[in-house]
Amino acid sequence: MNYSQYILLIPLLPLAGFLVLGLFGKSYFNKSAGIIGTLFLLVAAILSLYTAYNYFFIDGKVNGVYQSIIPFKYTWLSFSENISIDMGFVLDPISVMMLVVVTFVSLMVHIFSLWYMKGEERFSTYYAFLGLFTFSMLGLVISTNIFQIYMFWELVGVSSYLLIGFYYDKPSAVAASKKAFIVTRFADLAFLIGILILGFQAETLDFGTLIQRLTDIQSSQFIGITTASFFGVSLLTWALTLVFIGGAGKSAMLPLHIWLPDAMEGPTPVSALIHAATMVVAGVYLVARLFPVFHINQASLHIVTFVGVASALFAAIIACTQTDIKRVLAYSTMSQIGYMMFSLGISGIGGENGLGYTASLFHLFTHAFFKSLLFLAAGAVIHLVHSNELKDMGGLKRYMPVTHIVFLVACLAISGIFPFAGFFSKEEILLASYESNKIVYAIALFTSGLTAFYMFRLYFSIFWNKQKDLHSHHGEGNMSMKIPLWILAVCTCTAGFISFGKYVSADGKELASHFHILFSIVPVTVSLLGILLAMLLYKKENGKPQAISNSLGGLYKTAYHKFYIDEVYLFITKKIIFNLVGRPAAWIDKNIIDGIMNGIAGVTASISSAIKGIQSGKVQSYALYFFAGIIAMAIVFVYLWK
Amino acid sequence: MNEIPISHILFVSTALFFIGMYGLFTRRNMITMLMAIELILNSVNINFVVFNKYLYPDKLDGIFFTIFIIAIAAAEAAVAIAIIINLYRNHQSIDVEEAEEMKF
Amino acid sequence: MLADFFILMKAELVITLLIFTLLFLKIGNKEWRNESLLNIINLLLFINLLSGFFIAKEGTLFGDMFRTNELLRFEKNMLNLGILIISLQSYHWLKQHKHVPEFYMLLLSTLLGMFFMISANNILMFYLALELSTIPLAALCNFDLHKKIASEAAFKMSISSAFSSGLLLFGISLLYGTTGSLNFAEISSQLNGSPLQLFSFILLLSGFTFKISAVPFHLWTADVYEGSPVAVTSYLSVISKAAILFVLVSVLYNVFQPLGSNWYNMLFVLSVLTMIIGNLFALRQQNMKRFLAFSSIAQVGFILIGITGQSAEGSASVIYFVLVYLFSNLGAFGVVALVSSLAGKENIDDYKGFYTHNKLLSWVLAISLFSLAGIPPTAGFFGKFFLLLAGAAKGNYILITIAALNMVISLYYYLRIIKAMFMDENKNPVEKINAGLQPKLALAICMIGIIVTGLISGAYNYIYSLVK
Amino acid sequence: MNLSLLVILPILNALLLLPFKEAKQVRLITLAGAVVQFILCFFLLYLFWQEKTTGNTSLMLFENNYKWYAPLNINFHTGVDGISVSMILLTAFVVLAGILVSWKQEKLSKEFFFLLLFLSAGAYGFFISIDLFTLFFFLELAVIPKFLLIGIWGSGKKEYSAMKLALMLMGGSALVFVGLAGIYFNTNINGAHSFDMLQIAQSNISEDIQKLFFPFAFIGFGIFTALFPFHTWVPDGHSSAPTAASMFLAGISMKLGGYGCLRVATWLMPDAAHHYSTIIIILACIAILYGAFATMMQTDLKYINAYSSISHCGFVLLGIGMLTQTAITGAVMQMVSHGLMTALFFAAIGMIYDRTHTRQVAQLSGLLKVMPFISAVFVIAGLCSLGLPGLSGFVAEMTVFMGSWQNADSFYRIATIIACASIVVTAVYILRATGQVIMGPITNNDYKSLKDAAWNEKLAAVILITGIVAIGVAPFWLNDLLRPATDIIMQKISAITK
Repeated sequence: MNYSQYILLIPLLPLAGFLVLGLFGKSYFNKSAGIIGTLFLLVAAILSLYTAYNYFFIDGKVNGVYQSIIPFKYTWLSFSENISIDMGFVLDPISVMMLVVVTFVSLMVHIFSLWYMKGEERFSTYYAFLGLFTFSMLGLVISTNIFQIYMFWELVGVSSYLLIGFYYDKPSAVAASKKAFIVTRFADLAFLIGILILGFQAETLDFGTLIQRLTDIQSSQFIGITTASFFGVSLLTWALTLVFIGGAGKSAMLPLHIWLPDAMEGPTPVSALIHAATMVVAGVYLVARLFPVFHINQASLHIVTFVGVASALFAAIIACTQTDIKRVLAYSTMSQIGYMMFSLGISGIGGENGLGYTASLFHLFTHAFFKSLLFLAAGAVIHLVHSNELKDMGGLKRYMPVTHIVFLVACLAISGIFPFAGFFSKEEILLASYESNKIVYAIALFTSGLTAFYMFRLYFSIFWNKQKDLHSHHGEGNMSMKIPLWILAVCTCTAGFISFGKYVSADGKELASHFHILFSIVPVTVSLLGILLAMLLYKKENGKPQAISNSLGGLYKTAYHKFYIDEVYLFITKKIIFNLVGRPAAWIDKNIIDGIMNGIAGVTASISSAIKGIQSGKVQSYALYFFAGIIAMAIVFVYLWK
Repeated sequence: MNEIPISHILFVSTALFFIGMYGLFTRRNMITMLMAIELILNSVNINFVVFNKYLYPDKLDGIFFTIFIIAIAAAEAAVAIAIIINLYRNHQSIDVEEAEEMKF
Repeated sequence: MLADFFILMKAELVITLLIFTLLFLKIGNKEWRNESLLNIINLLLFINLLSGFFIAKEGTLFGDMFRTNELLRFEKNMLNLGILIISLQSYHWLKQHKHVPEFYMLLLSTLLGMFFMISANNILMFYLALELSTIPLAALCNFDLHKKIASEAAFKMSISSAFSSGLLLFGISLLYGTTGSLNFAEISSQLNGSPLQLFSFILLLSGFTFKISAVPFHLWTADVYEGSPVAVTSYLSVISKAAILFVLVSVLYNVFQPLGSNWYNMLFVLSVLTMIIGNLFALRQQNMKRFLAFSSIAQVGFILIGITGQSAEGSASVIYFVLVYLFSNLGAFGVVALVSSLAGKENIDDYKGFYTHNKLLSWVLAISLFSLAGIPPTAGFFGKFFLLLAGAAKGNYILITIAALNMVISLYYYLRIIKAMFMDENKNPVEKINAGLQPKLALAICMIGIIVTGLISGAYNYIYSLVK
Repeated sequence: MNLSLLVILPILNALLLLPFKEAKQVRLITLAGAVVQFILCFFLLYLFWQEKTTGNTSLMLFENNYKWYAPLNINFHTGVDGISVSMILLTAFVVLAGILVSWKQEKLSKEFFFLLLFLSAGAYGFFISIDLFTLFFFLELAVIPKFLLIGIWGSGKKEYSAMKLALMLMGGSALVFVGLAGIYFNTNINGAHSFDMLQIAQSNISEDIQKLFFPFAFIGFGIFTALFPFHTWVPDGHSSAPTAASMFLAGISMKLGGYGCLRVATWLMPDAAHHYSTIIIILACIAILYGAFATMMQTDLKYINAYSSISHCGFVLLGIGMLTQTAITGAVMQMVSHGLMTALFFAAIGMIYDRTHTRQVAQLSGLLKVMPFISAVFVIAGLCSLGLPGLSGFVAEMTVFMGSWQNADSFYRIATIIACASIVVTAVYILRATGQVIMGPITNNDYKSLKDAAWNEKLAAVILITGIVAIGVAPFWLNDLLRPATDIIMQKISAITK
């Protein structure tokens, strides 16, 4: 099967959508932009499903191992014989999986937005940006070259920026978009340096070759990168850590997560697409892509684990205290990505050891469905009540039955209740961590309970709790909103049954599905406890939550203020960078450097007026100067300087 | 007959030169300043004559030069005095310190 | 022999003829209208200029006192051109003046002196010619008889130049004493670098540098320039300087060649001083003429660098620069003369907003100033470049660096004028000036000169071939 | 093709303006000339490709050598290689856009366009020169028009800025002159000194001499391209200049310096370049970071862009200082990219200023609502500035980083990392400006009735964006254009590093 005939269309169709709508949308397609964008994406989604079918079931596998196929590659910019940026298209299990996820979720969001964004002034722009994002994200996942991934990495960043700032006349949205971009940019800096180190030490930027060289402990490149050290740490560790920082920035891992909650200022479908299902998992994807290299350098893998676990727990705690539903979901996303990260971190390669890897990507896969479902549902809710705050909600189940059900499904899924998708993937992660590191397992288990608690806190607070009367409301929405919700709900229910290990594993070989009913008892019980607690506290309107939060006092307050990390950042940027670096730089430039330049002019002018007395207007003194000049010359040139 | 040594005469001419210089620098009367310049020129004349007579007696270069200097000094004085007269018309004075309007 | 006499001294004889023609015009009975008189004179000067280009011969006269050759003829032609331009430019001033023939008689006398000076091959001849070119100038400075500052200027000029020629003569007398000859070639062969000779050379050099107003012998310049009529100022700053520079180059290069390393150092110091002091003073000037005086002092500093080159490139670049400088400075003075005589304004502040009513004149002045500042594509750029290049050939890069940086300072004050004309606001800018044919013609010549002598390499190449 | 056409055409065009009085006629003629020139430049590119693909490997193509000042061995020697061609193209883009942007120039429009054309002639001449004398001639030729453009048509403290710019640039060219004189007198081609770069490149100047004169040439040209600490003319000059002049200044004139640093200083004096590379890199890094931090504190849009130019031009110098082929290629790319990008930025700022009459960031807000096109242009320029892939800035910066990293020495690497760090700071100031100016609510009611870009402004922006995207999306053509040329420079450098 020749992929190249159509495969390029997958990323290019959204790009075409972007170009068409971006250039002409405003004037020609302002009404029809949604349909056009959706159609482009529909085709792309079908193509990627077809590709996935082809790859997984027809010709991806050779001798029981999934191959990476590169149907297309073009040298984009060559720096030297070895090092060049190529634009390529790689097909391997994870990229194909991501293709499907991205196009599918994006399609859902496109459809959902038809209703959600209707009547927006910049409707066509919105779809153009969605197209741009989808294109960039697809480009990212199909990258064959580490620099290609960096390019698309930046592009998704900018699309995210544009979409977060979509409501540009809201100052908070503007600030959020800025923050998101700058924080991730900071991480990208690390990524870039990591790329430079990896690329030059491996003498290639191509993923395949790079991984091959850096995992072969005989190769000169590997010896070079491991023996060279900087501050006593090997260059490989540096490089991988830096790359991971890049990934952590995009995936909102601690401590670079601060942008994600704020990013919820964007339109909710955008949050569903970018900040739940696709872009934020790019970090996971990146680590997965370079997994063999990470694996060979356990030090960096430990960092991945540590950051993942910490983020998972940390975010879950904060999520329990937030009252903005999108922020809760955002922290939940962060927490879930933490799961994926540490799952990668504890994984090995080959057979059972590779369970973490498979589990991580499996969770990525299922998470995409239920989290985007959650967001879309939340979007529907917000659309109805015109507020993000929990206090404005309550008892909505009678107004929006569909949303209610799908939200419940998603909550169950994320809490890891059988038979929803989240159950399967989470079980695998927990199992993998149980087998490799008990502490991680314990924390993960606790977090899982927290997850169930805060998700159901959300659920009960929105749909049960106090009965709010909405005097005027425009219903739950039309089909274009309901269809994506249903589809995603169905996926959430069924995706778990895919035996993911068959397709995606660290070494490309088949990995049997792991499902031990005995092992599952503990996590499910913990989750159920969490749900129960949430039900007790939030199903009916009562004073208990308030009482509990009061009794927790400082702890609650700290969590509510997100552990003051934002403030720390603000301090660093405002006080240190701006006041201690920027302001002095500007001051020095204006007063010292420019001052010197002006000073030269000033000194010249003052010398000029200081010596004006020579020209006294007295002819006799002129003659005296004349004579003195002669005498001086005579002394100097006759006697001193011959 | 004992000739006067050349150094004596040169001493005189040099003295004359500096006297003229001094006069030029210190006199406030413009006519006196002109006279001082004449002194300088005369010292030069003496120089020429002396050099010619003592060192290069076979040619008359120096003597001729002297004659020309005398003539030109006269011309110079004529023009300068004319200018001074005009200046007197404009300033009602021939004090050199009156003519210091332009400076710096 | 007689034919030789006429041909070799052609330039001088034509000038003499002109002087006598004017004399007869003056003493004749007929009352001439100033306009027609001026037109006639301009025509005569034009003929004079043309006559310079025909019938040439090389040779010496009067027992080796007078010589002429291609190069000298070219230099004299340059001066002829300059005097024609000045004459055309001073049309408006002279139109109202009572003493037109006298002006030209004096002017041409000095020119005659310069011609003899250029051709001099004997120090006596040189001295006589120098005085001939100086004494009438003092009178010319006072040509606006009723002006107070004019008589002050003339007084300063006459006293200073008398003093300087006294020192020069003293130097010559000592030189005569040590070498025993007045002939350039013989002097040259007798030079041995003894202290007395060096001292006499310094005195001699001071006489020269007084005329071209190099620091510290420059102090008279600004006052005289400011007080004199514009025509005389431009004459002083261009023609008289040019003539002395020609002589200086030939004297230094030919006669004092044996003292080359001595005078190299002297000129080095003088040029640095001249550039710096000239620039520093020019920075603060308010009067246009005074400003141009200091600017011309600074220019001399650059010219001295060219002389330090001590090579064919050096003297070629000096002569070439003088040509360029003639066009540029006369271009600037032409506009200043017009503004001075027709609008009665001489201060830089008066030039604020000049562009509003006088577009063309502004550009002329601007281009002239750019040329003086050495900005391409004007000829001034080439002139300065070649001067500095010639100087750099000696490997004295300190001098070149100082000079190059001084060009920046000089740019500042030239741009100040440009700024005043083009950028500054003024409630009463100078009204539209109706220049008239003659000054326009003069300015056109200058502009063409500024553009053509640079971009077309012919002038330099020709001079270089003559020098070689 | 006779390259002199590139110089003659704008000058003829400028002279042609003289008899016309109406602003309309003047700008039409100017535009027509600029369009012809634009086409001519593309034709040059086409011919250049054709020559190259047919296997012409000579150093310079389309050489013409006219005798000029024969006694001094000065010739009017022209020719182009890949670097010059790319610079010429850049000039063509910026000139055309600049003329379009100043379409509505009412005050003294004839003089304005005359000077613009004159300036462009200077730039073209500079880039085609092989002879150092003509190079210097054109370098200085381009200074005074800038002074006049800023001083007459500028805004703010225009006279001060114009004077500062003229004096500092002239100071630069004074140093260049000393450098050139040094080169001239220390080359000996068949017993004669030479200004001809091709000849000089073949004769070897001794190392001590190089060390003496390299700083002159490099700092001299460096002043043009905002070498720290001689960059102070940049903020004032750019911010006071009228829009088109800012575009020319930042887009073209600053490139003269970079080109000179590379072509004259580095190519002709490779030993010294190697010797001083550490200092160059340090200065470049300071310029990059310090410029970026200083930008962060600016409140005037033009100052923001001017300071960011200092930072971006730092990449050019960094690339040159790194002395690897990729880095040098990157430096040239950065020149082209920065030229287009900053011109676009200034165009956008100019359009905003024309409408709102303020450039203070704090006074502007929410312009996206009333002028979506201009805002989009502003954002694109900003994104290019912060190095978004798909736009030219990314390609150039990454090439510089890649090339810099090639030097396997921790000093170079740390320098690279410092330079890389600027991408974050750049993002900060660009987004701050964008966030305030383009986004947010409209605070000033007067802004609600403002009009979006007119056709000429749109066209100008589109032209520049086309250039930016053409490099950003498909950098390989530029890379292929530059590689052979930088290869030649590298041959001289690698001869000594080995």
